[in-house]
Amino acid sequence: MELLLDIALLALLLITAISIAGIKDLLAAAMLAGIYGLLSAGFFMTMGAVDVAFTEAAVGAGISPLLIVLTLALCGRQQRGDRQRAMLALFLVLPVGALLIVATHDMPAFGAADAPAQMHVAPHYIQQSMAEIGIPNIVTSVLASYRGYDTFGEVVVIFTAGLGVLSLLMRSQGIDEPTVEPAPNAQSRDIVLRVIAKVLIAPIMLYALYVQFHGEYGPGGGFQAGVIFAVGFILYGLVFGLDAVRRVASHGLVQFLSAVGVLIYGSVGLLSLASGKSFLDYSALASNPVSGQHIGIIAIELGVGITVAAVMIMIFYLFAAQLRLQPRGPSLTPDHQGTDAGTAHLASQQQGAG
Amino acid sequence: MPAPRIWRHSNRGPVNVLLASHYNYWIVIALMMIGLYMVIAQGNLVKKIIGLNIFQTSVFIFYISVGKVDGAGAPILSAGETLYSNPLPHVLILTAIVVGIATTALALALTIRIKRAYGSIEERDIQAAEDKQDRATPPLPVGQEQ
Amino acid sequence: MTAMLTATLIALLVVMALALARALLGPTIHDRILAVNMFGTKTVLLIAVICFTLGKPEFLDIALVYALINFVSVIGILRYFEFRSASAASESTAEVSNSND
Amino acid sequence: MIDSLLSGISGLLLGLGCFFMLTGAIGVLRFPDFYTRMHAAGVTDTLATFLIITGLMLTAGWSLALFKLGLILLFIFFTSPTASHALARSAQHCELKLPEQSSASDPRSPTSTESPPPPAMPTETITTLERD
Repeated sequence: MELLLDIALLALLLITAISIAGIKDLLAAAMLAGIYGLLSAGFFMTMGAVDVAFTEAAVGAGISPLLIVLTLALCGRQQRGDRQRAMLALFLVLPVGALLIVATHDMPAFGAADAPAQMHVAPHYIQQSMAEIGIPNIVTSVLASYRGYDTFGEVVVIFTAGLGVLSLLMRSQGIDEPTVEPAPNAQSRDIVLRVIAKVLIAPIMLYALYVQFHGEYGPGGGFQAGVIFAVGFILYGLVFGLDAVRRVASHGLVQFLSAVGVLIYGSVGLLSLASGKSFLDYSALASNPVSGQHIGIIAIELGVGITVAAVMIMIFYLFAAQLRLQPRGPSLTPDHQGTDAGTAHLASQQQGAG
Repeated sequence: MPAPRIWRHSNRGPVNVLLASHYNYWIVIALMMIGLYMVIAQGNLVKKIIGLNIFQTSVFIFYISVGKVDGAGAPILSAGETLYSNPLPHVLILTAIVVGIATTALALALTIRIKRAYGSIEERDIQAAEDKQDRATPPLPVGQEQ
Repeated sequence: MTAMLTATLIALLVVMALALARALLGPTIHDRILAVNMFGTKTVLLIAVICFTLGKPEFLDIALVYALINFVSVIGILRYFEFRSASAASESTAEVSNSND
Repeated sequence: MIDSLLSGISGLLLGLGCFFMLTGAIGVLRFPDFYTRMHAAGVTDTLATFLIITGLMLTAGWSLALFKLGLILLFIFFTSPTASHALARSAQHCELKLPEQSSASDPRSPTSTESPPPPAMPTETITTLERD
């Protein structure tokens, strides 16, 4: 059964990927990318990687297509083909692929229990984590405790990427012209959507909290919870407009929180450093090492959740605010566009000054 | 910790065994090559980013496939189960997915800025605009454009 | 019972393949969005059924998050697609018929 | 006794769900234009989901899984028709602008009867479409 699912899902993935490569309409490619995310999450599920499936569901199927569609709304959805380069690329890609396929002959068989990857640290994690960390979800104990330093790095990367997006898109997003608010009459009049969104947002937040604090016992944790939390805000912003959601969580607050999360994580590390253990060694946090681990994991998962949620919300704000700058859709003639954007930017600067 | 055994070659079997035991790797390579192809062949920046995402996902699938043990369950300890999949690839990929979306957002933000600056997200147009500018004026720092 | 679950899984895979076909063929973008939405619902069901075939009902959380995300992404895609076509239309219809094709 | 009855009913529900799901999918693939496809998808999506989830609920017994399945069911009951609604509405909205979508294959399509439709017209059709 598992094998059948594995083969079917991977075949569907391959078909999707090929058609993404072939399709000319970028918006259609974005749709297919959403399907691609759903499929790969289904694959992770059949592989027993529940935490990964959880994350991929939220990110690959939800946020990533949304961001791509947002970008396309700004940049136009047509692309031009280039026959010459396509041939060149094929010429490069096919031999590389053939070489890699030959190389797979030396790989251990799929699912082999005696493959090298299964030999070194994994048995230790599986056998000792209950005694050392005391929580059933091995993924969480590896993520938050054994490899806590690595995860800290990842959180910093997310924070930095958020900063990068901020610095790239911040300058031009100061203006607030409600008149240019994207299609205000199209969706906001839609009573069905408004009511359903209102009904759903509270359960989404509640669910995010559940995922955040249930991560030690089942699939879940800070990364997933952060994304789900952000999705709640994004839904609100989509239905009620960017201004409404900014009244709930202002731009400054979100920026502040994205730093607070990293700070929480780092200060847990410093705390354990101060009490004479090594950086991010949570056993220093309580008299009993195992309960110290518990406290440490809950604290850093909180930090991760806050940072991820804040960065995702911030990215959404920044991208959505770009649409206001561009009151018109992307026109076909590229040389007009530059001047338009220039005037819009000028206007934004004047607004900012005034 | 059990003594590490020497891993045996198990690919000497008949073709269908080879198919079952290497199918995942082949799909991973195909996906990876599609991603690479898109990055090289497509002039459109958004399409390139989608291609990068496909490439990235293929690596995720590879890691998860490597971590899979036949008949093993998800790495969440529960009573009465002894065999678990390798949790380490799951951890690496879980964080990589979230980092991946953050970097994708960064790339898309850059694309938006390029669109602002050059009026196009096609590589050729950007190159042409650059060339024109180079000929017209002494080179400006890019930040000055927008 | 297991046989029925297996049959459901296979039916789900077939339906997913059909939805994928519609997403590939779909002449208009709305057809594709429809296919994505359908695909998402089917993935929720697929995950739920997988949970039961594996005998691990505690992983149903994942199906729940799928249901949620799918909805939000469809709404988001519609919104920005709508924004784009609405704002483009306010310029001139002739131009739009080109740019939307 | 009760157990076998429950599993029988759940098998029946799963089978029915599969049937509806497949019909809907074939409809989505085969129907000629967007609105008919949406009809096929929108109707069967919710119904098939309901049947399959209920089938699973019967096998779950009294547990947390039952509660979670109930949540999923409730969620899909809210979101699936809403998504269909938003999609139909958006299609109506864009039909004025998308020439490719004037659904020439269907002569009874609301907008193809008059080529420059008055702006009040589409909103009317939305409501009638939604009531169906």
